[in-house]
Amino acid sequence: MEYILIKVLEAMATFVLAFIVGMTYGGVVRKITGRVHNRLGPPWYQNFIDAFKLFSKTRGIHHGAMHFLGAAFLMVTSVVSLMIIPILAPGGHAWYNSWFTNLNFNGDLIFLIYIMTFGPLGMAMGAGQTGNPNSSIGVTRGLSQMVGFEIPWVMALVALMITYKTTSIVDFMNIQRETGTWLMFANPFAFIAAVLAMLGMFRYSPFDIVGAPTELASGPVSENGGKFLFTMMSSGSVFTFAKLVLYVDLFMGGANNLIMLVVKTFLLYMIPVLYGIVSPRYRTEQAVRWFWGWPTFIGLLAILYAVMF
Amino acid sequence: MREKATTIYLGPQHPGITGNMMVRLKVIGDTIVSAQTEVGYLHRAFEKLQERRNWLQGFTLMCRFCVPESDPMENVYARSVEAIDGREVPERGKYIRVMVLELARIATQLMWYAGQNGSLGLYTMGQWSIGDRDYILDLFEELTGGRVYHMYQWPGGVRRDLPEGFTDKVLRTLDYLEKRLKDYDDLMFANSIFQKRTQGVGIVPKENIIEHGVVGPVLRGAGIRSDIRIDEPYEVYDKLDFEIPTQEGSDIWARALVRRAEVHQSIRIIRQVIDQMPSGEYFNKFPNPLKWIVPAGDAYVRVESGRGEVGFYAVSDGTIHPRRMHLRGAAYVHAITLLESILPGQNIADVSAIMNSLGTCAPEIER
Amino acid sequence: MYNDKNSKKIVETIQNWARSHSIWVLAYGTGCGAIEISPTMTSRYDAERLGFRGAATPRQADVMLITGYLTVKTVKRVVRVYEQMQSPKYVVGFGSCTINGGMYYDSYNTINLLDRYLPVDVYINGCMPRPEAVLAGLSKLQQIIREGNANGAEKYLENLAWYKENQRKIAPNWIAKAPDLNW
Amino acid sequence: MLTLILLLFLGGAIVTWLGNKLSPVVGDLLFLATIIIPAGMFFTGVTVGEVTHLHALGLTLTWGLTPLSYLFSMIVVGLGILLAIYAVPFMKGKQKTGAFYFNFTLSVMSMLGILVSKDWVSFFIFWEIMTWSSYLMVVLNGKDVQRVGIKYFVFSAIGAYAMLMAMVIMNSQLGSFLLADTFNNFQHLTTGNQILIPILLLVAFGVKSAMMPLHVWAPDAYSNAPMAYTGLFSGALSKMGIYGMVLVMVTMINQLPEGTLIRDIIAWIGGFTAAAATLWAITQDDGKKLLAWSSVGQMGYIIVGVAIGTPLAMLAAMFLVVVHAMFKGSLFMVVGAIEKQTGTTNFTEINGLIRKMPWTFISALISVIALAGIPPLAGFVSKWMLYEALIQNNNYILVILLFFASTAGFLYCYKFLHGYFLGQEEPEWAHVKEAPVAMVIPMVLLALGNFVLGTFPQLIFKPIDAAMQFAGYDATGGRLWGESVLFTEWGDVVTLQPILYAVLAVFVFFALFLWFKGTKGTRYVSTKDISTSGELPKEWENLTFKVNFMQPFERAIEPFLKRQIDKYYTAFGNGMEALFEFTRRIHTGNGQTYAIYAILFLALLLLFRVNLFG
Amino acid sequence: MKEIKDKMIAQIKAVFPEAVNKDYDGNRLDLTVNKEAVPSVLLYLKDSMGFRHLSHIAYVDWIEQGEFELVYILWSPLDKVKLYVHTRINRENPVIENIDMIWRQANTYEREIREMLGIEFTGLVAPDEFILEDWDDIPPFRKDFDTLEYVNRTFWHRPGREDAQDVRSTISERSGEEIPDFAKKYSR
Repeated sequence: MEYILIKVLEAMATFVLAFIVGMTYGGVVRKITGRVHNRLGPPWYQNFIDAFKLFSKTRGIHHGAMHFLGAAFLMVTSVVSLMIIPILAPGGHAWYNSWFTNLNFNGDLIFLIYIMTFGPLGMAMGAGQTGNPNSSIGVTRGLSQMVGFEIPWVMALVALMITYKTTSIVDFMNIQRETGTWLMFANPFAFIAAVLAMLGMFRYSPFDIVGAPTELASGPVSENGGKFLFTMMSSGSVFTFAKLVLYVDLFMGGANNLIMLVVKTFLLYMIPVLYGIVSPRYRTEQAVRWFWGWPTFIGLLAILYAVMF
Repeated sequence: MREKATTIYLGPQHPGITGNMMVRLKVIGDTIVSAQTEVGYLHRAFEKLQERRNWLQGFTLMCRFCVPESDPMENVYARSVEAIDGREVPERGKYIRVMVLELARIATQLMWYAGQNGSLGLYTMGQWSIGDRDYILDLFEELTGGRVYHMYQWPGGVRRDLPEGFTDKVLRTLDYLEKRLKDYDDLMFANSIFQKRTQGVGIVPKENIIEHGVVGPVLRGAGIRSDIRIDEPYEVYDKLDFEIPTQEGSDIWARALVRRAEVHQSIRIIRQVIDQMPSGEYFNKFPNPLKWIVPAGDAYVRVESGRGEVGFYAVSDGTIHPRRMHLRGAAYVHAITLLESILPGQNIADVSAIMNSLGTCAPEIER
Repeated sequence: MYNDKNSKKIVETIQNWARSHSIWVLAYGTGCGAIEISPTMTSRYDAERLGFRGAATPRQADVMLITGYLTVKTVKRVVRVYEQMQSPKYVVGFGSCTINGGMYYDSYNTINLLDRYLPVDVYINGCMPRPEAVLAGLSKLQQIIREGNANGAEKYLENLAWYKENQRKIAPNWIAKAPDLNW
Repeated sequence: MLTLILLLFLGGAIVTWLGNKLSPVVGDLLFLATIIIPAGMFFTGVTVGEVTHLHALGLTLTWGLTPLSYLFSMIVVGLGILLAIYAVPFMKGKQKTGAFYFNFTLSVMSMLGILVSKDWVSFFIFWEIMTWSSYLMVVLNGKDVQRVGIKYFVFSAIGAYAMLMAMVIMNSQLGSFLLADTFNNFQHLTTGNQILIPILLLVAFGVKSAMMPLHVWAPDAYSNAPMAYTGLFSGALSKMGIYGMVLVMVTMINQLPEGTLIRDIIAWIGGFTAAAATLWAITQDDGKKLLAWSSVGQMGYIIVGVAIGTPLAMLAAMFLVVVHAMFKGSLFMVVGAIEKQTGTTNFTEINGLIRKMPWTFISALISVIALAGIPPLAGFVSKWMLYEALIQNNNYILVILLFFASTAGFLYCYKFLHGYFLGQEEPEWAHVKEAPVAMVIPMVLLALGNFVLGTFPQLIFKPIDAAMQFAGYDATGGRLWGESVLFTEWGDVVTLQPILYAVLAVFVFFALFLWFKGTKGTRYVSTKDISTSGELPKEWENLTFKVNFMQPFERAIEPFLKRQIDKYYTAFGNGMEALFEFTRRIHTGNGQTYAIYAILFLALLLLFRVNLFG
Repeated sequence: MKEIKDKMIAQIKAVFPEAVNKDYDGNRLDLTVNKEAVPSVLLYLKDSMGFRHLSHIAYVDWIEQGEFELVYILWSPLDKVKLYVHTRINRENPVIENIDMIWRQANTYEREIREMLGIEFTGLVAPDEFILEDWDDIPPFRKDFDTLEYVNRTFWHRPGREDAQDVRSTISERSGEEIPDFAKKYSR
């Protein structure tokens, strides 16, 4: 019983950590975007204020049960994938070693690929129930794009799985620790393919087709305000952090302590952000075809590389 | 019977609409099957109000026809009154007017830079170009006292002379802008995604040009060299040396290139204007405005604004009030029949970009 | 403890502070003043540093800027959009036109007094207000929110019958046709 | 006992048919009795390993139950009972109820017959009864009966001929009709026959399991049959093909020296079936058609698993067989309920049923999540094992193809839910009520089954393990799965229980948070009150986005979609139609005459073939 | 320019003898035709004389004469001539042929004119409302429509403005400034 209690507390701590880091990243991204725009930009904690403001909205509307459940589904994905992904690398400082293990021995990459699609699907249903055409169009765009980037992403993962004969994230981290080589150097093609897929995963420009304001008036979240938007925003922050940690774990050897974790994830996060600042948006079919072009080719190279070497 | 096609209201409350207007889109899939423009959200009945005001009061009202670009409106008003009244404008006044018009054109095109890229999701461009547009507005402020509405060109000339050292400031601003335009090119025109999004999209078919009365950059983007500044030279445009850029293709990309070239041409024109600027009077005095009677008659004058031809029809019946004022804006034809005819078959994603590239300006349509 | 007056007050103070520093502006350019919104929001005046940010749909927005004159046709949309916004929500009136009709006081198609149709929290004068004036007005709005006095939405609810009557006077058919409206 | 059960079914079918002429209520009751009593007897009275011999027409028919067929017969009987309960209210007020009951019962009987057959003759006879009973269901009513019927007929005939030919060759070469004999003496055949016979049999089974390129009949036939039957059609009947395929794979192809190539080819065909059928499912606007294509696609996954044939792959395929029967059965029931309540199944005509048919929605939601393979539901277990098996078997490209198919599957999953349940609630459909309880309970039960199996798959793994051991595999329990744990020989583990609890905890917490946070301030508003940019939509305007729903995606895959095999088949079918002009005349629409024709035709064929090969 | 215009007038007169022309300086040319002849005149001008650009359709209410005036302003890109085609319509029975088959854009002008003046265009296919919505008074751009009266009837004025007092004096008294008399500086 105590064990479970500690586990639950640890899970909550992980969640809070991810929330704080994700939200801060959001604010920092806005700040950086502002600086590129030749302006000051909001303070780094602006996202916290926004979230709290949304949380303390006094009145709102809903369109039915799925409207509630959509946001909850989204949260399930974020939190459960966060639980499955090891936050800190094993074999670091003994004191850290037991931190944030959560459920990370209970799932693997294939599980993660599937649980990561759970939220968007639930969110899509929440968006569908609002009856707003913009929401539905945004959803179809998002799902199409998901099919697009999933291919190079899976290719990169399969390349890793072939080489190291495992699908477990913890095993990958152990391998990197034992060999001393980050997987981004061991199979650079896989890393490139995964990063290109990441551009789609984070939905920054040019792949921000889901909620494109000038086209769809913010798409699936059109009808969400107040607590719904708060939940989605938090979920988005947590999910961002989870995905970044996953990349760090897989390709950059994980992190031995929280500072390294923040540094590595932030560097990784800057790739989609900075690319997004200077890119217009693709149309949906252009985005999907883009993912099936070079990224898929590089993914094939990664598999070839994995098979040959 | 409920329709099969989905109705999507683009506007009036929508980030993708230019101004306060609405396009009712019927879509099947994400392809538009029919589009219908609805306007009237900004109808203030200027022309009706003008009938209750005297001739001088008109020019405070007329600049408000199109918010992003108010100077061509002042210009047509002033020139139409001059045409009926037989009033002359001193040479310096004409040069100042040209300078103001060209500055306004640059400001409009910078606004368009922002709108076009904002509609395609490149927000950085908008932040830059609107920030830079403000330097032009600063010039206007110094010259006229107003940032957006200048009320500067009035019948018989302009309202004030150039302030001390104004031309230097203009030249400095132009130098700065030329430097910035290179950055814009790197960010926007050299961007492969921007090219992919704009090339072949929003094509205005050449056979539709005449029946839709297409004007301005849209016309020049279709490869037709037509510009009021050379067709029917007003003010001092016949003394200035500039080119009329044209492009083939008739798509958003072609129109974007035309507008980009126009900014450069405007800079060139302003430099010439400053070089050639004569000294002397800048306006001819007119009678007591409360008793100013314009002889009976009518006149239709046109000006080339940043979005195309703007025409103004004024009728006087020989009283202190105008009989009738009627403005024809470029968007009046672009945003309604032309837009409705080219939108079917396009993707929803492109509507906003197409509207921006046609130079839609809602207040000019309904006035 | 939750019902304790003091703690409630503290919570409210924090909430009001957050509300005042995170104001999402509805993307609705109702009149000519909208032209000065883009400079206000972009690099030169940068309202985002004060916590202002655009919102695409009324559900997400906090403040509606009535940027100038309102034609009768727009008033109907504005009212509908305002009712779709979620409390607490604010209205800022821009320019003389919203205050007394401005230069369009005798136009048959524009309303003269905005506050007969919507509860206005802050008026910004000018025709049109410069970005500095806009920022000053928005700062005033922030101050009012911090003080907890920006309760236009509540006032609207309390006096719903009066507002509805005024709205019905200019848009008799429209108000009746709209589906069940929000607060 | 087996004979008795089968005879009860057969007799019951006739009695029901007659009884239904007497009075509909009697027919309903007789129908339920006919299905439930023998089914109950099957559950209680039949033991695995029991063998019966029958002597008829100079042939000895051998019937008996193996662990493998026991697994499949569980599906048949279980799905049969639930669908029978569902069918009674579904068929109320419809035409040709008697014929429906008759064919339904006959189908269940024939499927059980196939499963218990231990010799090829009875296997073939039951196979044909199954084909004809399902054929009669397809042409029972519906719009495009003749075209669909001919398609199904032609392909079934191809399959039947192929099987017949294989049978005759085997009999002439080996001198026995017994399944066991033919399998054990496979090595005594000539090399040519060793290749020919499996291929012929695979064609026969591939037709039933809608393997590409033999799938063409399936979407039309699935969507044309009454929905109460399609669950059985897709969930159980098509699994007979899989059953046969498993038999062929584990017995014959394992004995082939170069058998790996056939395995790879079949696996790739399965992969393409999954991918292509998914893409076609995305483009469908009719829920029936969408599910039909989706069934074809899921069959593709199963075929991949069977063809790969490693223990893990086989386990995954068998698990998917069971789970597919559950979620697809439930989904077809959902469509049936919607058809019953609204009169249409077209996405473009109807939307916003979520608040009117909540239970239907819940079962659709759960089943769709299972279909999409999302944890913690049952679809995930099979997908996980299948991918692990493929990666470990070095089928890298195939795994990516399947990943693509499954991700693209989300599109039609969402389209299905959105098409019926989400979107605007229009006043035209204000009168729609939830389906009758007898229809709701079976589908909710099946959906909940997915939920249970998603976390406790060992419930099904045990019979699967027994079946696989019968088919010659080592025991997989403890090696590939445990109590709520999946693992592989590589050491990859998924523990399902903690995940379920985590998912449930987070879900419940946030659902409650959203519900209770500011409940007083949160108000329900109708779907008409949405942000339409401030405009007031006209009454006739449609605000739901539904026609050409997945056009962005379709645009992206346009180049691939252009060459649809279906089109070639249509051209081919048009030529065939002239040929089959006389068959058309037989289409009197009367089931009895048709059945007589068919049996006569088959008997003639059988005699002809036997004589030919001597 | 003069020769071009003379040639044009001769050509028009040859086909439409009843058309009345008036000449101005510069590139302006005026033509007055019957309302029945408008479509045929415009079609001829467009197809045979190079007036391919319809620049404007202006409308004026001559209430004193009981007539509406429509002015079709055409532009010839080759000859650089601006042609005004005037036509008058009786106010009692305002009906005229529509010309949106000649220039599609005329459709918009005609919608506006129909709404603002109440002129019926035969054969015009367009939604009923253009700018106004639920308008229940006489067409507002008619001269007999009093906009201030309508405003007083429909909207409110801010209290304090109804006496139309000169606020400038109040303001100057308050701040102690002089009234900026712009007329003194700018007028003769």
